[in-house]
Amino acid sequence: MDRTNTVIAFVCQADKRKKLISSLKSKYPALRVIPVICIGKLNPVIIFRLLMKEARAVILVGCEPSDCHFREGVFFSERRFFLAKEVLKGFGLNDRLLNIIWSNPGKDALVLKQFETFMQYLKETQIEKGA
Amino acid sequence: MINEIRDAIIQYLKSVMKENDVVLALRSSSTPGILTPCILRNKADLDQIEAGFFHLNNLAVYLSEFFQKENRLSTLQGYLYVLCKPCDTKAVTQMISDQQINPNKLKLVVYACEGMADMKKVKNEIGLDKDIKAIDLHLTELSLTLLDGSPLSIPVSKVISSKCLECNKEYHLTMSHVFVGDEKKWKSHPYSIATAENKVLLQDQKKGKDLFDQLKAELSACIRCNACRNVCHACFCSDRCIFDKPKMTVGFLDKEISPIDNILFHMIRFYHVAPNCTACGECERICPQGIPLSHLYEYFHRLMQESLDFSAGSSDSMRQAMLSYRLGEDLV
Amino acid sequence: MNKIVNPYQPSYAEIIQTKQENSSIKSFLLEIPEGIQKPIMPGQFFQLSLPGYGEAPISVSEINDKTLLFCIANMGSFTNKVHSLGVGDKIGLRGPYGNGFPISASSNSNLVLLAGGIGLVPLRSVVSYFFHHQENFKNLEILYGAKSSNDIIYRDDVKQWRHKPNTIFKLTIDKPEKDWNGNTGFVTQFLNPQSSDPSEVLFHLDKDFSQTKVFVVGPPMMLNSVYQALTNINFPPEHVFVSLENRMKCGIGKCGHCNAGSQYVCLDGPVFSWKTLQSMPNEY
Amino acid sequence: MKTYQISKSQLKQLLEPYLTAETQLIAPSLNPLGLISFNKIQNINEIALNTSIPLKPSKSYLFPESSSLVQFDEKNPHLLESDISQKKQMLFGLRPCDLAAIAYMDSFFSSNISDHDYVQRRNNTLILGVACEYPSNACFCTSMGIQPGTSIHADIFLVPSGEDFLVEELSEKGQEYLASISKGWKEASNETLATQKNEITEKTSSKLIEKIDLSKIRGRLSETYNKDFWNKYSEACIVCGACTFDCPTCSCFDMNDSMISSSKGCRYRSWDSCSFADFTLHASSHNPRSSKLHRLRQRILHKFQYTVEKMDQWSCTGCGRCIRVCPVGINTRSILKDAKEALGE
Repeated sequence: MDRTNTVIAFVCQADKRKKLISSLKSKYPALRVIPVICIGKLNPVIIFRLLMKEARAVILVGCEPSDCHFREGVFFSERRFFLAKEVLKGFGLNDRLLNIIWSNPGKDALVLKQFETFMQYLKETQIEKGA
Repeated sequence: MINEIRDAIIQYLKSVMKENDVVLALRSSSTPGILTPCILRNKADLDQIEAGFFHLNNLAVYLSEFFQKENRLSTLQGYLYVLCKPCDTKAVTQMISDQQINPNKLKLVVYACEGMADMKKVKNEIGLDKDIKAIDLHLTELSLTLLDGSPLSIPVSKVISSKCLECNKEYHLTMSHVFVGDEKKWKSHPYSIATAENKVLLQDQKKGKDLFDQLKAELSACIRCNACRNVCHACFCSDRCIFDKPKMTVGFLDKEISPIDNILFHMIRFYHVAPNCTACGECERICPQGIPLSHLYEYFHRLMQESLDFSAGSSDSMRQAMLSYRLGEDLV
Repeated sequence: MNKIVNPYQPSYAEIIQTKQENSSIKSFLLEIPEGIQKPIMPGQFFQLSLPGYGEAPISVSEINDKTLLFCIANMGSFTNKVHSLGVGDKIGLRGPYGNGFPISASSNSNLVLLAGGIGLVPLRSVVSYFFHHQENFKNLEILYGAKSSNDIIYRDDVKQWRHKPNTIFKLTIDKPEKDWNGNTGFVTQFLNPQSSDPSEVLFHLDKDFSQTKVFVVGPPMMLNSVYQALTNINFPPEHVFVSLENRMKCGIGKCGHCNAGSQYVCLDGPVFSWKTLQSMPNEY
Repeated sequence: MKTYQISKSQLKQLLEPYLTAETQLIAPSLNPLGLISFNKIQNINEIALNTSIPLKPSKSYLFPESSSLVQFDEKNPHLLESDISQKKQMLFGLRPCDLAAIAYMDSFFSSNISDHDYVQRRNNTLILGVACEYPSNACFCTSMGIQPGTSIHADIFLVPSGEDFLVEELSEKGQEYLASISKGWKEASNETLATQKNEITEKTSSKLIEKIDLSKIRGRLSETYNKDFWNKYSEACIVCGACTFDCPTCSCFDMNDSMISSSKGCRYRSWDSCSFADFTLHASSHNPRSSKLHRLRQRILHKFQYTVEKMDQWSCTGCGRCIRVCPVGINTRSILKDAKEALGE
């Protein structure tokens, strides 16, 4: 796997999102989709390691805060990912490389659009993460 | 040398210390300009206590040894007296709200602190080719004898720690404590030359790539000796830390000491301590490689205040920055 | 400038045969790659390794001229991965390291092996050496204490050991179990002469202790109770040998992890006489 | 062996051959963080000789913080820079305490089974020592039997006298190197060298805070194993690794694997410290040195007792870095004095 433009997407299990995002794999060969029970379960320490070493960008696709199947978990993870993005900013890294897409059952099209714009953004900006 | 505040502390402790009370304080070490934390168990040793301008250490980090891991109850029968500068009390309060210690068997001895020394500034004043044989404080002058016996005196204002220049001479404690010294007089003239709000941080001056390059250059000097982790009161997963690989089958961080892994080490550490860091400055003071960690903890300390209006160590309520939320914040 | 040999470079050995000994221990028969310095003595160990999973010091359980037997307990990320390997896979191997049991010093004397649980793994190399060089020794006494009945390893070898000439094999498990009619309790019960069955007493073979060598491998608590039992019958400490299980990384006395007192367990050990252990600080 | 007298400007001739692309010159200089440390020198006047010894020793140029020992899938070297630096390097400006430390590390790493990584780097290194005129308040080299003005453990030893330097050849390597560059250098007599050395030793030793006579307790420190003076220090210790990482004779390391893919990567070693909690942790989770006291005592006894038993030499050269770097002021000298007192000396 070419380390410099791999994109890793952690996708929450609900509402067949995994199939939705994996459908993009054909279009973006460097995309790796990893299903997780809830993106709140994800420890940002893994994200830091991925961004510093194995991956160019990390995308999290999960339920919208008010609509999370686990009701409360995503509120805490919202703060955790806020702090994770701030840590990236504090260290001079481009915090847009950690992209969080909130989705809910009705918005599949919007999710795909957001995904596309992000992948487009990645293509335009060359690698200045300094790693 | 007469040091009224120290004698007042010793006198107070002698009056209150009972049979199996324990005092956590500082005593002189044979290295000029630095004191060694000590645990005193009988009255006779109280005379060894030192305090004042060379009280650089934040003793809060030693507290967790006196409390059992499972239920945080004190392992002592008597009281634990802890010698604290007013700014150290924030660390103790934060440890209480982090549920590392519980205050019922704890008594803080806070005293009228007139600022602490910054030994790096003292070293710069005397030059890199000389060294200190003995150092002492005479009111507003530091009187030193150098290795070749020549005396030198430096005004305190030149070597006072920059943290003290922002000291608003306040502390708020709900737990049982005593203030040694004249509190009104102490509060009457705060230093606060550079107030905390209008402080310009590195992250304000530099952004993106050149901020990253500067931090990468600074952190590449890191030798990963874990001193900043072990001295930090907010870094309390003592025996199951993510960086001690055997405990975790998959280490998030290799033990490789390279610029990238050093950045990853400090990123993970600051992500963990940002919510409960009280900016006490211990990590920067003791770094053997002189890495200016204030470039990082100042940023996260201000971030917590501005974005989540949470200032670590200000109240021992159990509210935690990362364990509470407000609806409709949409931070991300 | 002569090319200095890289002591950390492993050579790769192929797995010929594997066998699941019990729930956590699996044995691997490896083909000895060339360049491995011979002879390999019982009690010595090798650093087994897999790229990406690190290394672990494993004592040899059986030494043949073409193959080596290793029994590995599933304790951490490395051993976990090893357990998933099968016949034909390759494992990194460097060694032999350590001094091994004092075989030459114990010629024509009795060998008493005290094994605590996984301690039987290194001692098995002594047993197989004994059977191949029976003429050099007098008698063999294997005292094996396992935690429970399904922890017992080398079940089929044990059957043969019971019927071999001048060999006594005793087995005990810590706590009594349902259909277990063998001995229960710790392995030290066989060491006191007043034990219930005088004919089975260990030293009826030879009261002269100078003709008897005791090899002990087991957890720290077992070592203390063995010392206690041997002192009660004032067995000379210089004839008791213990193999220590310190944390090791390099195996060649450089990385400092196995340092206890002035001894490096991987270089000056892992087998120490009880006499030297008494002079070392209790840090192993 | 010859001795030369060279001026400051001729110093350039001595060091210039190591300023080329394939070589590197390492000497004390001011680093961007404001500390004096051993850095790669671009031009000669960066070198700062008139300061006390750098807090971080030159150890990392012979025994790097991390270096790869075994490459998997040799075809492509791993992200760590080339594991054994084939670069010829010169370590300049080492004081007698650091030189003695390097001598100890040489004998340690090449004894029994020799360590290829260290030995090859060491063979590529030319060592230039300098007499010490600027001690720190932590130095106690004279207590360890080292004279600040002289040393036998370098390839070339410089003794400052006024504006000039007396250059003493100590090893064949040094002699060979000097033969190639010492055209037109003035020779100096051994007497001037000896007197200048003694003068510097006198002057510097008088500046040291104290000299402890350790001869009576050499090899007897293990009797202090159960004495209670250790508690006074271990209760303050925060078991960080600063004292061991900044010690020029600490050689403990950890070995781990770091992979790029399932087959490509390397097994590297990196510095480790006996004060870390998991240093002696067994697989069965039994830890023979679990308490802070165990670990502090091990660091001191290893240097002042166990290497005396094993290699009949201290493995401490009194450079004082462990004292200067300790965040809580634990002073090795006061530990030694307490040990002396506990042994009734």
